[in-house]
Amino acid sequence: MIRVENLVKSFGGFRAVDDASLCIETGSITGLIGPNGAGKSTLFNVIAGVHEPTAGRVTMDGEDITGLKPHELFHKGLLRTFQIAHEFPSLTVRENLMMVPPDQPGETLWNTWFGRRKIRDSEAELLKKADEVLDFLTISHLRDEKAGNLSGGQKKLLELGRTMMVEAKIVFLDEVGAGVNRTLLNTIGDAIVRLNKERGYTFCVIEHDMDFIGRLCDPVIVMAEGRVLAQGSADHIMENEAVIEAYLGTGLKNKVKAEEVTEDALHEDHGAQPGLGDEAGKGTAQ
Amino acid sequence: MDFLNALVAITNYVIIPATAYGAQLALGALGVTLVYSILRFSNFAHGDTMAFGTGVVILITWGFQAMGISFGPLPTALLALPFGIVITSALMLGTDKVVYQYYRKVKAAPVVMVMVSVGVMFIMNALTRFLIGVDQINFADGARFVINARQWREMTGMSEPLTLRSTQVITVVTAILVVWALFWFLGRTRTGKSMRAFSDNEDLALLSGIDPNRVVAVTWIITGALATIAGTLYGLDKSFKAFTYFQLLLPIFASAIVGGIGNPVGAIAGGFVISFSEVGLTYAWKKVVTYLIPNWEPDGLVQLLSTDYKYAVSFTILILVLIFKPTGLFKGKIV
Amino acid sequence: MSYLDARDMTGGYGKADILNSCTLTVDKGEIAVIVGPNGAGKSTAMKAVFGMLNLREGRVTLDGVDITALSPQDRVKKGMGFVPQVNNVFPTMSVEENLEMGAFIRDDDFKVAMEQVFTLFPILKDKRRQNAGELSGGQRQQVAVGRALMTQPKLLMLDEPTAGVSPIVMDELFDRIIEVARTGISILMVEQNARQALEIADKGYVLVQGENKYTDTGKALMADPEVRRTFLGG
Amino acid sequence: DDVKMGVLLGFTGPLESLAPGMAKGAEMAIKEVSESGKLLGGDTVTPIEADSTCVDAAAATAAGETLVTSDKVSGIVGAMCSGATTAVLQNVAMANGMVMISPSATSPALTTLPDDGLFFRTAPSDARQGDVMADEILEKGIKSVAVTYTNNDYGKGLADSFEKAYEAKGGKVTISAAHEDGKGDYSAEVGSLASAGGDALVIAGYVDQGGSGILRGALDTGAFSKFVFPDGMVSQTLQDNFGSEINGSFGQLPDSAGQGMQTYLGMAKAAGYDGSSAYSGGSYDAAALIMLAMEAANSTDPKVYKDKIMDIANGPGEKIYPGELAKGLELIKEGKPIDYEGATAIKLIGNGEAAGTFREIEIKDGKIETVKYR
Amino acid sequence: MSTARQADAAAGGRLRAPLFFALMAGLIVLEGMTSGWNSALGILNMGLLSAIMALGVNMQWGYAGLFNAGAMGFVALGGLAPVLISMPPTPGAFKAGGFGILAAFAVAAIAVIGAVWLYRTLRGKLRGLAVAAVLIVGFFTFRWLFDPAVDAIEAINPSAAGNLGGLGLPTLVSWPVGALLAAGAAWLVGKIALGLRSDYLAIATLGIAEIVVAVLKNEQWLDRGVLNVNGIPRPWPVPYEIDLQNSHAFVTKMQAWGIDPTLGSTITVKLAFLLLFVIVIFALIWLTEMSLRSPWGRMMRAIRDNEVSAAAMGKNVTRRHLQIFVLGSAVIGLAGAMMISLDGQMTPSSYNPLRYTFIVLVMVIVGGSGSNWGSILGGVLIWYVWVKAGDWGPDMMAILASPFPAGPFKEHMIDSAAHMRMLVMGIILLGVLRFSPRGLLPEK
Ligand SMILES: Nc1ncnc2c1ncn2[C@@H]1O[C@H](COP(=O)(O)OP(=O)(O)OP(=O)(O)O)[C@@H](O)[C@H]1O
Ligand SMILES: Nc1ncnc2c1ncn2[C@@H]1O[C@H](COP(=O)(O)OP(=O)(O)OP(=O)(O)O)[C@@H](O)[C@H]1O
Ligand SMILES: CC(C)C[C@H](N)C(=O)O
Ligand SMILES: [Mg+2]
Ligand SMILES: [Mg+2]
Repeated sequence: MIRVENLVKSFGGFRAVDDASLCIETGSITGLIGPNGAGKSTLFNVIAGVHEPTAGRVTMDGEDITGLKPHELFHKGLLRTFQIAHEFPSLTVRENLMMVPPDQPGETLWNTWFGRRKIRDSEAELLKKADEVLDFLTISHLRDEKAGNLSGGQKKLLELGRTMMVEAKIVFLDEVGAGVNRTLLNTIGDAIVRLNKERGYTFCVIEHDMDFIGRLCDPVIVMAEGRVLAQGSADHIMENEAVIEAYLGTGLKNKVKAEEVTEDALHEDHGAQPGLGDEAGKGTAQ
Repeated sequence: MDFLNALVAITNYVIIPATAYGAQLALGALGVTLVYSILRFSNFAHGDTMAFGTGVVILITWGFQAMGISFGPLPTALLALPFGIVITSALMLGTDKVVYQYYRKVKAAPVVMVMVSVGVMFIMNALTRFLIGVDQINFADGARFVINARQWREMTGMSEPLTLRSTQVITVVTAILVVWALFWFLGRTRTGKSMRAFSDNEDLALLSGIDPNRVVAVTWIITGALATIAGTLYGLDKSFKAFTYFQLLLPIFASAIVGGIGNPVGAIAGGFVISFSEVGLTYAWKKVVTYLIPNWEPDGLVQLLSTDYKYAVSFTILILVLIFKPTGLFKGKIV
Repeated sequence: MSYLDARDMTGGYGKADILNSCTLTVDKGEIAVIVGPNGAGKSTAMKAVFGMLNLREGRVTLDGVDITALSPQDRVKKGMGFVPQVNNVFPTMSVEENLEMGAFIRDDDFKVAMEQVFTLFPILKDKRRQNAGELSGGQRQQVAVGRALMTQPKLLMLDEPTAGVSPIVMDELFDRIIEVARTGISILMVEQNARQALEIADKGYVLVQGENKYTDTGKALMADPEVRRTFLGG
Repeated sequence: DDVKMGVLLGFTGPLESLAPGMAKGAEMAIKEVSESGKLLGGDTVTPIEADSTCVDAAAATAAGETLVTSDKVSGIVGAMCSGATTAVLQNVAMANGMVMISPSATSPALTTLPDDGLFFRTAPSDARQGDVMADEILEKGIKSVAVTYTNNDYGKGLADSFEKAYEAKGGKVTISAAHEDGKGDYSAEVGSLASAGGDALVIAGYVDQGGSGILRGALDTGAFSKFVFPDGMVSQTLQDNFGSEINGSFGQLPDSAGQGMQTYLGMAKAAGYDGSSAYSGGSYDAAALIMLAMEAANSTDPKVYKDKIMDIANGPGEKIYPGELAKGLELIKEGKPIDYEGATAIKLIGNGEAAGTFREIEIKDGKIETVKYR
Repeated sequence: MSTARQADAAAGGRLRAPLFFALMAGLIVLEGMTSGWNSALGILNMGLLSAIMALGVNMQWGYAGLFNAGAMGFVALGGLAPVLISMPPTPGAFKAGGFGILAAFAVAAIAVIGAVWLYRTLRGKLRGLAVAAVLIVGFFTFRWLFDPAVDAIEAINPSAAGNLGGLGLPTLVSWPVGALLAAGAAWLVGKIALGLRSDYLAIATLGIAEIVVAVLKNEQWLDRGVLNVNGIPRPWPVPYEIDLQNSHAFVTKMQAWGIDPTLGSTITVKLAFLLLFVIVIFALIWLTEMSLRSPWGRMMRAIRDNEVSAAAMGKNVTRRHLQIFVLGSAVIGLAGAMMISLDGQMTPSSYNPLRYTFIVLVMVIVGGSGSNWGSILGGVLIWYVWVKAGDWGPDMMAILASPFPAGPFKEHMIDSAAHMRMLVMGIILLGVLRFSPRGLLPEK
């Protein structure tokens, strides 16, 4: 469905995305992982039309969508959420949802003066839909709260909720899980699966929580230093040496405090993974 | 010879005046940019602060002159300048206490702050006029010229005059010193860095143990100093008139924004872009052309646009810069 | 009495109280972790401890001294460090300057501390001259934690330090936190990566609607099936 | 009774520094009459100042409106600038039948503006000054000049009338460029003027406005060494600030020889202000004319006394000079005709504007010296 | 209707808006009692015009967060309409230079369009050269056609005309035309500056405003420049005072009511203007309130809150910005045209940014940004203060100066009284901002 070909995005001289090619299949929930600064968000932003690519192209169902504006992509059914929540702070939670659907009759000035009836009908419908979404997200009690007053996690939920107001084809989720309570994250995970199954949404998910990725995503794409490092099923990826070295790591070294891990074991770990882990080891040793 | 004459004409009528004017704009723009980046609002009162500071300097200069104190070939006003800075900065601090502080406390939106500064502008406007009246005042004394037209003609035998006023030299030298000092202060000293930190993220600055009151106070002191210096240099080079300083606000803001508002380097570059475009693009090139192309005297003035559109031209340039280089010449900060 | 003792905190942003008689204590060298659903008031509790919220009731003592009335800057001087959940870097200052600002109240040489931060987060060394605003989400988080470590505080408060950081960095971060705690510094943190966090915690708080719902050792909370199911995602 | 008289001048705004001298002039006349106790059998007159701001037509109208409708003035000295004057005349004076005598509005357009006989000015139209200036320059043998004017109806009107007269008489204007008042920097303007060249520079501006800025720039850069100064430039300030730098330059201004002006200057000096400041004498005359006309018509109703103004100003009868207002009032009361000369040797022509005698000046040894009158 | 809504939201509760409007009315009535109804109505009329300007600025700033720092330019452009529409044509002017000017502008338009087209189609070095060539050739052709035409027009009866003159149509027609002129300019500015960073719009509008006024001041062929245009006809049905005073019927009626006919005539005229203005204001309020309280308003608020996010939610931010910017400017232009027909003259040099940009912004903020009724209140109130401050100044100064002994200092103080207007304005502005920072009638 979405095909990214040889995409490059540089900031000044720095190539945040460096000749990345990948593909998101229709109906999949594709995971996108990688170390901090790998270029995941940048890739999202290029696909979603926030940044112009330096080179390369993006197609959706065979149609070239490189460089289209965000609102144009929205109309093609491509939606996204933000890593840092982008709610409309002075609108109420409900209004945040109701504003989403496109081409509402009430968005034309003419109708606001001479088409009140049309507006009334469409508003009633939107209201119903918004309340359903709020129920689904378990934040109905906040419906009349200004969105700016929500807590960090609540804002994330709201972001997801907005994608549910329309029939999207593909939804890009940038770290929905960060800062979200794990129980709630499971709920979100369920929601994603349900949207995927029932409404046929395709998802592309950036997330650092491997449980979440493992439970939801197939395939998983790993990026590092602007490039695609590996690709495959979640289990497959989690065993990939390169991915472990660059991204996953091997767990806490200082867990000694909770469990008795010997100093030796620690050093063994290091032996196995030189590089990042090694340097970090020196750091902790100081 | 003709080529030299052409060169001298351009230097005399375009390069020298535009450089001095540009330096004055740059100093003004620095003040605006500083307040914008650290206190996060466009300070519309800056022009009138400049007027006030200059007014104080003039009063003190008169005092000195009455006491018979002078500064050799340099203008006495330079001696009065430090006192002017102290008084103006004190006024800035007072204004902050009485007016701005409250809005910071309630975390007012930037536009509210802008409006507040418009209110302060009105008051400063009246204050300056109460202080020193509305008349034009010349307060430059000491040697007027480094090179004057007659000397130049006698010296070189050229038909084109070249003049360099001492105030122009003083302006540029002072501007360079001030800019250097400011950059050193902001980039290298702890207080300077804490000011930038505060401008970036007020809450986090608090969490790092930075005292916001100190940052704000230092900002106002520097702003007061910059305004007084810029205003005095401008007044020395041209003349003082309260109303002019309000009008100066426009090119000052233009300078700050062309350069990238919030960025000190940008403010300086912007000052020169505005001054050179104002002077250069409305210059009538007739004389220069006559020198350069022998045996041809153009009928017209060979002027792109009449000086009526001086301001319009500089704004057009401004808009073009913004279209083709949307971040301003140097990346500014968006609040 | 514990090193930090915030007792019966009650207050909020406007009309309604967000915190309802919430109590948090940390001993010297101890790691205390706050978990709870979104909107429970965890961040609010942290802000309250740091003096960024007006408390209607309750008081905060540090090392036996009542600091309820102190301003945040003064609390920094008393040895408290805080990494907020959002807006936790100086975006137009370089990474290096961000760290320097962390050491603002220190008069001694902070070069050593900075080197330590760089070894902990190597990527920051590469990016030391880049503005923090141009970093990726996870990199920023590292800068934020680094900045707080620069203060060399006696009490370090972290609001979701691992949100958005990759697993490998998260592990490093937790490692470093344990180390820091071992040197006698108290740690109070909010975490949504609750299982990892509780694993290293000496003490865990489950906050619900601004109230202490469960308080126990980290292990005990992890072992409680009810807590696991409702708050830790099974 | 107490008669109220409006003094509507641009106290704030771009010409704020000219207004005080003018207000003082008008108020001196008012005081003189009041203290004499001879107006309409002992009426006193109170001046009411109002701010026409010079350029803001709306504010000027509002100020005029207030004067007429709430302060209930019986006459207005003002307004100051031609633009504001036109606004107040059309919107306030004509609607309410109020007499206005402007000491300083000199735009040629005011000559033909319909005014229901309510508007007069003690200054001549700039159409005339342009002509006088052209003659003067040509007599000195200067055949080509550059012109710069303050960009308002006064400056433009004067520059246009001058250019027309000068070129008709065989001179050449190399450039006629406007300058805005109130700016500090005139480098661009001076550069263009210099490039256009010419044997002298005509500065149709204001001396404590852009005019000085241009002059300063032209002198400093060595662009011109000879200048021509019309009315807006000739003042003490010019002499104080430029002195011998402008030796050999010359100019002219609407002014009269003679004793009226001398007396007025003396009176002003005694009262502690500078009577030679532009249009100060004219303001005195404007106020005096209104009050004398009231006496002549035996009424303070502008619709009545407006018809007497021309008679008072143009004689025949005994000549009345500044300081002699009491005498004037007495004579009128006795039914004798008077010819008000005032400070500026008033003679009203046509629709009620000064015919205008002009004083030619030249700068010699750093002093403004009168050469002759024409 | 919405008065109630806003009042509800405001801290003072339901009664806030009616209270403030009653206060405003009270001030006007007080003015009428103390200084005469002419003065009161004069202030009210100008106040209402200012209120319309404030409405326009509020649409841009309050609804969409667009900082228009050039209201003055749109006011001035609107003011051009009555000159071009309702003044009588200058005989012979069109023949002398009208065609030349039209041709010149046609050339300019072709050159600009051509340059844009080349810029879009060509690439590389050639592009710069070609664009520059087209622009330079275009510029010189333009000047070649334009200059002689202008000279020809300006030569016609310069002391009274010297311009093209108007079409001689009714003045009411010129109002919507004023709105159109402003809208056209706004469209152009918007096309260039919208979609870039937000503070660029401020500077672009600031610049455009200066350019517009510079053009109006210097293009004599268009509007006589600084020579001003006088005697612009009044809109139907506003009569002339003189006609009323000469009308027997009117005079007898006034006398029957015991009113001085002159006074009566001036008041009648002002009331007629007032009626027109009130009609326009109510129409505007109705239109804007309807839109604001609909999904359109919700969308605008969302865009104002977060443009990036609104774009990701499928809203075409740039187009919406352009829409509101053009509409707001049209309203400002409308006010500009109305003002010129109230003044009866066009004086380009009276457009100064303090009065037409800053004070209008102050009106919006004092009223409460985002709130239409707030703009109306702010417009009238601030104008009232602006006018009255001129009167209060000297009185206040007299009081301040009274304790000092007569002498130069006291004289200096009294002389400075005129500047009290600025001081009073500043104090009032700061007072409102201090004690009611979201404005007197805040948006809900
Ligand atoms: N505006 C910018 N200017 C310069 N460099 C940038 C800019 N934005 C991002 N970068 C750099 O590009 C790289 C990729 O950033 P990106 O935000 O895409 O990472 P990411 O994979 O999303 O990481 P994370 O998991 O931490 O969110 C980073 O090294 C960052 O420093
Ligand atoms: N500035 C504010 N003004 C008003 N209400 C607020 C504000 N900040 C937070 N709240 C409200 O306070 C409650 C607690 O918020 P808080 O940020 O403390 O939650 P949290 O436990 O940190 O949640 P999360 O895990 O999502 O960060 C929430 O319901 C939120 O809506
Ligand atoms: C005060 C003046 C010098 C006014 C000028 N003569 C004018 O008509 O505008
Ligand atoms: Mg990211
Ligand atoms: Mg939180």
